Amino acid sequence: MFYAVTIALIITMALALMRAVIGPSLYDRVLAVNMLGTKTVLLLAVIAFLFGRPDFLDLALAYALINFIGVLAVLEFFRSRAARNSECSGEDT
Amino acid sequence: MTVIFGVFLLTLLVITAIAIVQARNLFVSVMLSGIFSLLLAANFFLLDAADVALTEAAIGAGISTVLLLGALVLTADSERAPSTNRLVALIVVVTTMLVLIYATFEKPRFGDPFAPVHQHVAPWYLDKTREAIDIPNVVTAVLGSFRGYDTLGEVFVVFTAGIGVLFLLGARSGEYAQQGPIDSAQPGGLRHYLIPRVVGRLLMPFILLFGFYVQFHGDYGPGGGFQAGAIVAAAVILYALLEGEDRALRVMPRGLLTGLIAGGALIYGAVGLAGIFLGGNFLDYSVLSSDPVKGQHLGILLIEAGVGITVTGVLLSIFHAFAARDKF
Amino acid sequence: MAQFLDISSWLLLSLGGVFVFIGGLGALRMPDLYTRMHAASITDAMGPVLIITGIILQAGLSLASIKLTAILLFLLVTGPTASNALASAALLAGKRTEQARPFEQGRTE
Amino acid sequence: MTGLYPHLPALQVVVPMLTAPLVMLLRQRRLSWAVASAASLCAFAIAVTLTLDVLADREITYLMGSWPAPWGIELGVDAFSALMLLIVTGASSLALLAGAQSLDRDIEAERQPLFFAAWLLVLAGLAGILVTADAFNIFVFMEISSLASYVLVAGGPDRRALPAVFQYLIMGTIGATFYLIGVGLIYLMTGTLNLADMELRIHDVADQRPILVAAGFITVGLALKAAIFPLHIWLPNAYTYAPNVVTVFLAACATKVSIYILLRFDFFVFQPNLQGHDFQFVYFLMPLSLLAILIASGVAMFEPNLKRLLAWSSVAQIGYITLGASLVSVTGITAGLLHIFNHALAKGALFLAVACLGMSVARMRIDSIGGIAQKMPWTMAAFVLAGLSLIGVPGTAGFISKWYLITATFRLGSLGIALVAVIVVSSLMAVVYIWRVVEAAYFHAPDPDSTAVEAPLPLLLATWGAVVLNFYFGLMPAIPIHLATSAAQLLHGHMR
Amino acid sequence: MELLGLYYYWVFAALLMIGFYAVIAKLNLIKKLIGLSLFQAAVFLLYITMGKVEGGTAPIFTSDNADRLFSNPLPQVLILTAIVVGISTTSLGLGIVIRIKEEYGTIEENEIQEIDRQ
Repeated sequence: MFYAVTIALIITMALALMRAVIGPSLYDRVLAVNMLGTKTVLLLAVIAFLFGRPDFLDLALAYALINFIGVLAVLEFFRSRAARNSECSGEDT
Repeated sequence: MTVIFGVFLLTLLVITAIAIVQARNLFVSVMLSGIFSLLLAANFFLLDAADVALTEAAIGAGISTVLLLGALVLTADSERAPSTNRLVALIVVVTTMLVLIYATFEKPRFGDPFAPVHQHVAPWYLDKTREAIDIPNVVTAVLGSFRGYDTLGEVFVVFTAGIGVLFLLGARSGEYAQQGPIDSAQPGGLRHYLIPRVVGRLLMPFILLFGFYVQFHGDYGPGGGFQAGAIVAAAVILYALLEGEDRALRVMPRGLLTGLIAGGALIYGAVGLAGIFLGGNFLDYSVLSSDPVKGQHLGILLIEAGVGITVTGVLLSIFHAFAARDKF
Repeated sequence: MAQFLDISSWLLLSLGGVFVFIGGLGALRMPDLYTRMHAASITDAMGPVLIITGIILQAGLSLASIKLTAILLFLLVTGPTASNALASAALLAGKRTEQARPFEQGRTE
Repeated sequence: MTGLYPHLPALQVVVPMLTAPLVMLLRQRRLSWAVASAASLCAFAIAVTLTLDVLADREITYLMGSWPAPWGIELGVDAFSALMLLIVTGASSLALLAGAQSLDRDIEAERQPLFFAAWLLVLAGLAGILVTADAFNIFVFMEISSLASYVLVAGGPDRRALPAVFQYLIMGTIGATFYLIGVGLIYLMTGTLNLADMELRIHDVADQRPILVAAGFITVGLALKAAIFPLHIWLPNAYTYAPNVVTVFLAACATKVSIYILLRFDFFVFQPNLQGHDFQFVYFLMPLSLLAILIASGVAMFEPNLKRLLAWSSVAQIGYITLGASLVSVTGITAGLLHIFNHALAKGALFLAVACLGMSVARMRIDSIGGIAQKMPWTMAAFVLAGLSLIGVPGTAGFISKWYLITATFRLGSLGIALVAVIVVSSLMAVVYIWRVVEAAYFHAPDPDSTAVEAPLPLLLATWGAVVLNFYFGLMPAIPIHLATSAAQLLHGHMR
Repeated sequence: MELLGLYYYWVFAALLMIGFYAVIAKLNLIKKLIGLSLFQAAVFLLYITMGKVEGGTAPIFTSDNADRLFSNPLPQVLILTAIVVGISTTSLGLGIVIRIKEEYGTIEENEIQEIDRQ
């Protein structure tokens, strides 16, 4: 059953990656990155059990943390960029 | 079954890499390279490298993304010119690739326990760690003690990067500096986003706690100075993102950060020199205590602390150095 | 009892897998940013809850379950926060849903 | 002192390395300069002690952390590394002692402590490469020295230093990563990282294809770092725009240390074990060396910028060094190693003279130093004498290594004659490009509103010290020849 | 299993080349740095791949795995070092790029050369 969940997670990661690659807007990509990060956390948690090494759950926690900070950093990026050039085009060309 | 996971993740990795290079928008490249690091780390995890996975996630996906974004704010959003000399590049690249593939056919089988890599030096580490150092995490034992000199070098690589960025961006000369005074009135940070601020404040102590856990639990599980340093730095960066640079600098002023950079490196060096003065060789921890195994424990604890301190100091200094440039 | 735990854990895990997959599909297929965000938040909220609870049932009472609980709480707090921040950032930057602006569909932003 | 004596190989690296954080914390620029100079001199003293030990045929090895060799990291000093240690620490000390005023012109006071810390790290990194006997450890210290030297070069006053240093960084990192791939492949096949252990174990590897590819990657990677033609494109810009004193230091030793690793790997690890590797080595290296000598000298003849002219000359001189090594004979290798030493002396003296000029002349164009010899007679005299050594006039250090090189090439028969012809032609080219500078400085009309004055005393003293050394080692070359010969025998002795 | 082993090596080769291509062909300096970090990441994968032992587990002892096969700790240690070296190089490179932008107003290599030529 762990296998089934893992496969579902990996496929979802692939879908999220597709979203991140095709965009179209920057926000879509941030969304995809966030989603992919969450899925990776779950994947790690499941695999830690699959391998019988529950002591590796620390990793999953670290990933969750990094993911959160990453998203906030991106938002701060939007803000300071908007502050720098007053017209902010949030779109990909 | 894990084989299939591995193949799948590797394929995703290659797709991401191609997308990173293809994207003309630099911001997209940076986001995708964050994904790349996460996927790479997941691969490392599948390959039994828990410590490396943690490091890659904390440093590659976390810190590296933040620094790249910080640099993007200051430079440009997207590539302007198309790539040139594509043909030359392709020829060089394809040649190298063919050479590499030529080499792969005779490599030992993947995962072969009888490959020379696993026969010669590595078993000794596994045995000796139990016997002479007696900590569960062999990676930490090798990193801290058997190859402690490499790690000392590594700390100094980080240290060099730190002073390098401080040196480069500490420059106020040239025409650029005259363009405008520092605008300290601008609040900065994600002040308008109420919810992230509240949640971030709530989480901050836990993140710091987790950082210290990774630092001191490194002997027993995945973790150690580098990872902990990166996580603690990430926590402070989170604070800076939410509350603005100035507040973060008030909590950890530049002088303190400089002290951390130098202090951590000096702690590591001092432990090494203590080995000499107590009658052993450089970086010999066994002489630090009457019981050699205790001495090793103490030595690894101290040098990991040194590593963590320097890494925190350097990463934060670089972050602030980038952010301070923004105010010009 | 053990069997009951097993069955319910499997149930939770498979349900989690299904939710995650549906959310992923939605994030890919939905027409505009906000609907995609809606789909993604299914995976961000329901996925962790179901999957991690499923694992906890497997792990029983141990240090691992405590860590898992920590991860779950962390994800539950940060996931929606990130979504919220993202949505408000997008809104502030002037992005609207497709339906709200039927006449401007062709305009590139 | 006797207590520390067995720890000298470690201290050689640790002293400058641990002084760096201290220097960084010092706020006062003169103080940080003094501490950095003291540390550098201390490293030089250690290098001299180690060299004396090597000359007395004592074997010097050191176990880091007391762990036995293939598992822990081993340090070792032999004739080859002793020779290189002398060059590196000597060049660093000389340049630091001489350079305080020159650096004041290029770098603001509050950034100087950071600069000196980076300087010490370059020194520590290079010394670390030279004393270690572990392939991965070489990578770590290579990165320390490279990162720190990027910092030093970026301290240049001209903004063009920045793109130059960026290119240097990209190419240096590619080189280091190639090296890492090569080491990884060897590790994959042998399971060890210790160089001596590798030498033994590669022999037993049944299939040599990965080793061959590894040899290729290591050679190309290090050739990038050593600026071996045609991978030299980062070097002229980096040397031109770096602060003058930094150029003295880097030109004297940075690329040579990469050549050191290259030779050590090729002769210790690959030559004994790879069939026909000596032929591959020769066919790879010799044409490149010849091209380097001819093309780089040719470019130098037409280069308007003085520093860039000397940088191109460095590319050519690296060609001599690799040419000597590519002969794969004891005399040839001796010639190459001697030339490392002598070129460091000559180029160090020349760049010191340039640093003297830099005190009065902002732009180092040859047409802007017209008649400067009237204003700065001592500087230009030193430049001329050091130039003679670069050309290889008898009585100077440069002559000795060229003589050895010619002796070695003559043994190759008709090919040897051609090689000698190349050496002679390129020496004539060296005459031309040195003459261009001399002509401008002595025979052009001086700029009437030039405010040039003679360089400050420490700088001038150091320059003349280097010049005197050029003549000393040209007339009494026993020590470098002894070291180079025993190093060459060591390298050659590893061949089967 | 045979093919998978080769697949790992080929992915290493592919990543290396993608990164290398970006470093050579791209003119944008930040893009070059990103390419450089891909290039280094490929090498990390090479090392970690060679450290894996089939049926092994991570080299961290717990109370109940004393009799298990462990993967090789040494490549992991080396790569820990290499990752840190990588981020150091990247951040120093970014520092240089920021200074270049300040001095030249652009981070495109060809434009910088254009400005220098004047």
